[in-house]
Amino acid sequence: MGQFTQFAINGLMSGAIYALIAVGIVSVYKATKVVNFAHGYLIMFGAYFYFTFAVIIPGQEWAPEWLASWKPSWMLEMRKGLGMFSPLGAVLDWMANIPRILLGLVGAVSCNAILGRVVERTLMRPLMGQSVFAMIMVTVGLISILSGSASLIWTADAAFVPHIAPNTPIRFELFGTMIFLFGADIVNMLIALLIFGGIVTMVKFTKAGIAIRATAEDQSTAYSMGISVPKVFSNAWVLASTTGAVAGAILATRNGISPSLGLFGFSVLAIVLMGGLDSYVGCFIAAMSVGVLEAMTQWKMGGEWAAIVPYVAVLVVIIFRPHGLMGQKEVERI
Amino acid sequence: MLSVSDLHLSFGGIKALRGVNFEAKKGEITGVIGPNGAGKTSLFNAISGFYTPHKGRIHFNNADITGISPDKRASLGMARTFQNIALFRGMTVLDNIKLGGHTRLNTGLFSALKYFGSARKEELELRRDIEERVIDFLEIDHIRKYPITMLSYGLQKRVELARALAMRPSVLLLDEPVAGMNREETADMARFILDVQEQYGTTILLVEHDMHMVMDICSHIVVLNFGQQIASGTPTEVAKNPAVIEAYLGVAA
Amino acid sequence: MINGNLKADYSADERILNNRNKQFFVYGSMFFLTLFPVFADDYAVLMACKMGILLIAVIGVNVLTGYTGLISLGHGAFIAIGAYSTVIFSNLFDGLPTGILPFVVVPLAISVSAIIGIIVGLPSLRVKGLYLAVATLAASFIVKFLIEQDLFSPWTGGIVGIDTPVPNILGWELDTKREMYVLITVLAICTMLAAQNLFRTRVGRAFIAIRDRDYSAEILGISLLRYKLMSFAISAGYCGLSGALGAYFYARILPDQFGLNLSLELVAALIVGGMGRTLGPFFGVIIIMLVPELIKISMSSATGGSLDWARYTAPVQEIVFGLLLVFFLLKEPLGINQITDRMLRAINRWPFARG
Amino acid sequence: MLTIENIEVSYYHTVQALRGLSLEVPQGKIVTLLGTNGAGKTTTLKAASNLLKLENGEVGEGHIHFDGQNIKNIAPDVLVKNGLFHVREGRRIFSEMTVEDNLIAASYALDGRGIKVDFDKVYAFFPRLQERRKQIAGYLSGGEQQMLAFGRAMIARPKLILMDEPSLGLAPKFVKEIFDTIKRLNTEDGTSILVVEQNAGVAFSVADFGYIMENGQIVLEGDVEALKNDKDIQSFYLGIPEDGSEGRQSFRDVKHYKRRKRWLS
Amino acid sequence: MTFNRREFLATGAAATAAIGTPMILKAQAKEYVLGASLPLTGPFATAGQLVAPAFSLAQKLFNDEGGIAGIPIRFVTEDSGYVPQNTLANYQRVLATEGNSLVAYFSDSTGAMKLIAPELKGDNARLMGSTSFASELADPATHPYQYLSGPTYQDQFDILMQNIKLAGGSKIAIIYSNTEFGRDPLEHGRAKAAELGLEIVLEETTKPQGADIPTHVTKLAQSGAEHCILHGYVTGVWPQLIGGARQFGLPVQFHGTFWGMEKLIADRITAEAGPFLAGYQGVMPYRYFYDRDDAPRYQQYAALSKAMFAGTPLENYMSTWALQAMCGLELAMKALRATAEAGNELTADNVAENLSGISDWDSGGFFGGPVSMTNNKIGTGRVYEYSPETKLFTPSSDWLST
Repeated sequence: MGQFTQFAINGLMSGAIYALIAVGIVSVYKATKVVNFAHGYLIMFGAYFYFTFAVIIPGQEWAPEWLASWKPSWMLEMRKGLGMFSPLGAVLDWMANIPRILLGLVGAVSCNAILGRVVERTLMRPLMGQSVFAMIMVTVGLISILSGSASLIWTADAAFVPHIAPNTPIRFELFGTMIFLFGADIVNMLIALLIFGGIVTMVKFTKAGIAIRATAEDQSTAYSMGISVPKVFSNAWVLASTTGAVAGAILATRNGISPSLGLFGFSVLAIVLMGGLDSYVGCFIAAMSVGVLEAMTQWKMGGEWAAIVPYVAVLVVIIFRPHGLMGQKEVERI
Repeated sequence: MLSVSDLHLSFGGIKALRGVNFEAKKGEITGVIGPNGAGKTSLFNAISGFYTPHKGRIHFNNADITGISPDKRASLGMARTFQNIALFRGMTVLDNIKLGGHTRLNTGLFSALKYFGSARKEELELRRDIEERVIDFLEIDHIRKYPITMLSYGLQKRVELARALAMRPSVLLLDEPVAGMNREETADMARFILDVQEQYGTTILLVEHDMHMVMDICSHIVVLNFGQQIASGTPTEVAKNPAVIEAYLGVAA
Repeated sequence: MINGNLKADYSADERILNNRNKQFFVYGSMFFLTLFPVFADDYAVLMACKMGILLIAVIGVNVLTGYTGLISLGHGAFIAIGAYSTVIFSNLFDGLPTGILPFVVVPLAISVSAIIGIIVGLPSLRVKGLYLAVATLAASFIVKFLIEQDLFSPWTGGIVGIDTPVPNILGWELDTKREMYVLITVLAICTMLAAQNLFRTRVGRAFIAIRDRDYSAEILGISLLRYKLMSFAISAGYCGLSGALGAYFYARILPDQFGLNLSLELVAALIVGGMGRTLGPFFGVIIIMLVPELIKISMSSATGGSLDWARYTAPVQEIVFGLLLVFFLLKEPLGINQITDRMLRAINRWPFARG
Repeated sequence: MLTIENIEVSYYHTVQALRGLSLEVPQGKIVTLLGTNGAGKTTTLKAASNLLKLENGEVGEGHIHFDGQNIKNIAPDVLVKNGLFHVREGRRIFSEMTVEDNLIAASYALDGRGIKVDFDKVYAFFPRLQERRKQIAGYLSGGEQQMLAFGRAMIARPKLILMDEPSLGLAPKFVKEIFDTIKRLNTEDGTSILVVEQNAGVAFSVADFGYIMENGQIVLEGDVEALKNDKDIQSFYLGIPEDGSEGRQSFRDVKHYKRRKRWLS
Repeated sequence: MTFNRREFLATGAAATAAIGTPMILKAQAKEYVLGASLPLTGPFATAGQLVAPAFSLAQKLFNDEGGIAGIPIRFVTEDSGYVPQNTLANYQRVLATEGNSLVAYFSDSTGAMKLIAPELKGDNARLMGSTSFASELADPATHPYQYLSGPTYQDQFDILMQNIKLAGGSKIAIIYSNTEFGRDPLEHGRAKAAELGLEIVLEETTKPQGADIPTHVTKLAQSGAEHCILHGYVTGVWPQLIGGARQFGLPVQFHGTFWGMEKLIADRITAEAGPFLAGYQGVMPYRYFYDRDDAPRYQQYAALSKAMFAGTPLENYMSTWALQAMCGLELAMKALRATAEAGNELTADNVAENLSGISDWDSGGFFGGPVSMTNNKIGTGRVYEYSPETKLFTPSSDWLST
């Protein structure tokens, strides 16, 4: 039981990050009807931008010293005598990193926003009105472009990035088993859930949300209502790429940074389809259940089996519910 | 020939059909009229098998076909056209019409891959049949190699009729064959429909908004409103029916 | 000059090569392919073999995606199934005379691929477009995963791969690339012709009908169940054949060869070449295989083979691959086939009109 | 108000839909555009509201001026803000949103114009909509959906409304009601209206001026009164027999030779 | 098609005749070519890019020494992206373009070695070294042309486990990447552990990149292992795993194998995340480059590096990975030169025979003493331990042979 709880919590934590990634795919789909196969690669760019602003730039000679490591005297005082991995020590070590973490996040979010806008302008806008197939394949082409560019820009150097939150270990006993949790993971989960909730509220209850929903339902009619559809499109892409940047930063701290981060996009795509492409709630449920299922598989069957959990799950769901758990059924006009 | 009894159909909470009963008599033209949303197209879709009614039965040639799939109904001799033209835009007129012959051919996968032999013979036979029996009949020989997109609306409607005829149907369902045509085009289409009935003795079921045409060429009319059958009878009977006037025609007609 | 296309009977009108240009092009290409191994060097033969193997698979994907309109992003898995079946059956029927083994093994490999194709195709009855794309993607991940599992490694070799047999056709052992070239080219031409034949009959027409408007196909008596699955079976079978040839061509196969990249390459070649066109796969495969090679050669000669620059080659190739795909989708959605058609038409009409 | 001069429109660079079409909508008038399906009526409206690009169509030659301004490079949403509102064929309400949200969506047309959005006016015009304010629009009846479509147009305070087949699919007896509303919009707010119709009879009952189009071209134009008396119009659009006899000719009596003559041309 | 049968047969015969014509004309080579594939991109690009300069260095060094019997050598080095089929394609390309001038090849992964192995037949065979220490390759019967420039991964596991046993450990965990390279010594490791009486309490497989660190660490924590062997990684995953474990204060002793023992990576981690690698141990076949007091060959390399890479970080340090490549090339050159000096053609068979005959070779620094090729490998190594203070790996065992 204790073990179960441990892995359930682990699953929920990764589920929340899946949800954060999924929100980008769903938002872009809702607004533009494009399913972004390359979303994972936007996230990878977010991760690399975070790395650039949180590690590379503070490490430059011209960068002020406090940027790389902010250590006022009172902090050094407190740090003295604490073990390397003591809880307070971890918090203090994190605080020293705050300037570069902030720079990293701001840099990642703004660069990714620009990237999202550029992608939307150059590749997606000409696609308005094209077939589903063309849309899918353009994003598939985008995968190659993004992943190639990433390896051109960031040489494949081993990279380590600072955690967004203090990574204090949390240990407690439950049902006779020791439960281990990372502080940073819990904060990451909260960040992911807050962003997710914020976006859903925005779409449900604001006038901007009405524009998105109207565009989702009928692009050209939305246009003829005076809603600037291109603006909605580009906002959706910016929304996706900025949430992707946060997700990328989190993934970079959690799993290490590498071009293979892009592959996350595919499992999340499976999750999104499982939940129903246009349903935030469905995707949330799917993300959380896949997260938990994956953790359980990891526990019982080992790492490599966990990798195919989202794919098996989506196939099972699609066979019984062709439009996902909560997806809108497309009404066919005959 | 084709009969529908106590047909009920609903989507979610919306009831599209509520107890429709009628029979299309062999060799005659039966019309279905009613305002949009009355369930005419839903009725057609139920007859051709896209929707499964949740109550009621459909009989065709004395066999119950309620549960079988659209393609099986086609091989039993049922053909139809669509309100929004449903031709295959990636093919020429000829290929579109050839598709009408699908159920009559037997070529399987492996002989198709080889092509020589039986498959080739069968294809050439089909081509001859279509040229002589359909293309000539509907006077579309000059456009047989055109892609569909190059044809005018009226011609597209005619090609769709040609495709249905290539199936050699015993019953033909026409969904708004003259919608959006001017009076002259309508007259032409009406003529073709009458010719088909005369020459092949095909049973025809027709949904149409053009009251004049329906009144003129149908021998029996069914009126639907909100999924309910509010009247049925000969054109004159229906035109006088107060319920029909109230719900559909209004005083102006 | 405008060439008259006078036909005396229906059979002449129904031929594939129904005009001079087409005849010239096809016979010319075949002549070239026959002479190719005589003057080409080892490396060119090697590339030609690889192209032939990929071509067969792309023709298969064309049947499914180009003609039937069902999107698959997972056909690499069927190539894997074909390749692994070839190895597994060859090992299984060890006792048979080697000269006839391929005649047993390859049809079996194709059948296994086709059957699994039908299973993977089952969701296509309920889901379309995007959902199908992801379903096939998921299926291909799962197939690759299963091949890698320790559980099946006695047959598949697991993640470390497995050695493949040398094909022996009635005593002719094809142990050089040039000999394989002959086999691959002959099979590639046959499969292309077979695919073209398909579209002269009701089967192929039914596929196109399903692509253009599935409900309207249904009322014409085309069973969606039967034909969608048939399309999946054909395309998977083609990929199975391609995999079998791949297994014979390479001395060893690894699961990694059949990953996502392969599946995407298949679709990309199709898009670049021209979807739903007979020669589309042919043009597409040439571009998809040659362009990276040209980039590599030109980059390495431009930088004098410097190692410092070598690491930029792969990313550039990747970016160009993506750009090609995007370019064709946005600017020339009907692929190179469309460009060649335009050129042919222009030649045909010259000097009267352009376009 | 709206001038269309000699425009050519093609889809996917190949299919030509309009060939040199010109028409004009004067300030404060109702103009009707009649024609059969596939003649290019809807394409004309989409060209005027710049929605063609969304469907791979483009205006090749010719100009369209709205309020004295060439609309070529004006985005559709800006056109709406400038006062040109397009009520699409088949109503095209947002069926998953509530009635109120539908109206709010239309209020985007007022952004940056300094006009306060006035829902009450719509509700006063169509009291039925007020009753159903919180309902999902998809569950409204056909007539109510048409009201909502008009309501959205009113919210946007347009100078010109393009109306695409408002009578489509409504029972004959509702058609009259709808056209009364159109007339009311025109007289009460002074809005110019271009209404595309197949049903010539009702269109003529409210319009000042009419155009007849076939195959992407205008074949006839003039005052409604003049059109009503045109022999061809009477025969093709109003169903009055050519010989001028009382009653209508039955379709059963149409002769073969006539049909052949037409299709051979 | 309008071919008739007779024409068809005639064409076929002509084509077959053309194909059968022997096209390879043996000419005296003006230079010898050594080909190589390196992962300059992809997951192990860091390693590939650190190894690449070694090839320029080797070309200079060996040509300065007179090439192979007076004939100069040239390297053709290409990127593989750590994709075995790319390495195979590179090999086939260089084979097709260079023909008989190609005398040896250096490949870049276990997967590639195994993929190419069956291709090495007849005229297509060349001597082939690699970055891999895969156990299956150390078998002249099945892989006559491929060799290892050190101990197999199995040997490395043996050495580690013996060392763990000596340190009194009993419960071990093995965490490995889900790659061919990661899985290589697994089965052997299980047998060895059983033999030594060590209990394997956790076998965990991870992605080679971007692994789900918290979950893996949790499992490690709950397994109660005292020692943990990390295998199948190069630059990523293993440092994060150790970091995660340290944060929980797990008292686990971590052990690495050759590819996880690079000083540059350990130094970078220390600079980035603190001194948590303290006490990290692992098995290493060669001396570290800074330990060159009694290693004359290393001193030659150092002098050359200083000249060739002045101003770059490579000026004063050669990574262990580059050393592995150098060792492989030294072995290949030794065999090639011996063959040429004996007046034999440089066919794969001749060279391989000379290679397997290498015994009591004084490598001039790589190994503790003279070594011999047995089963196409050199089964020796020792355990080193990292210290974040000195930033050096220092020996914690003697040279061990298997």
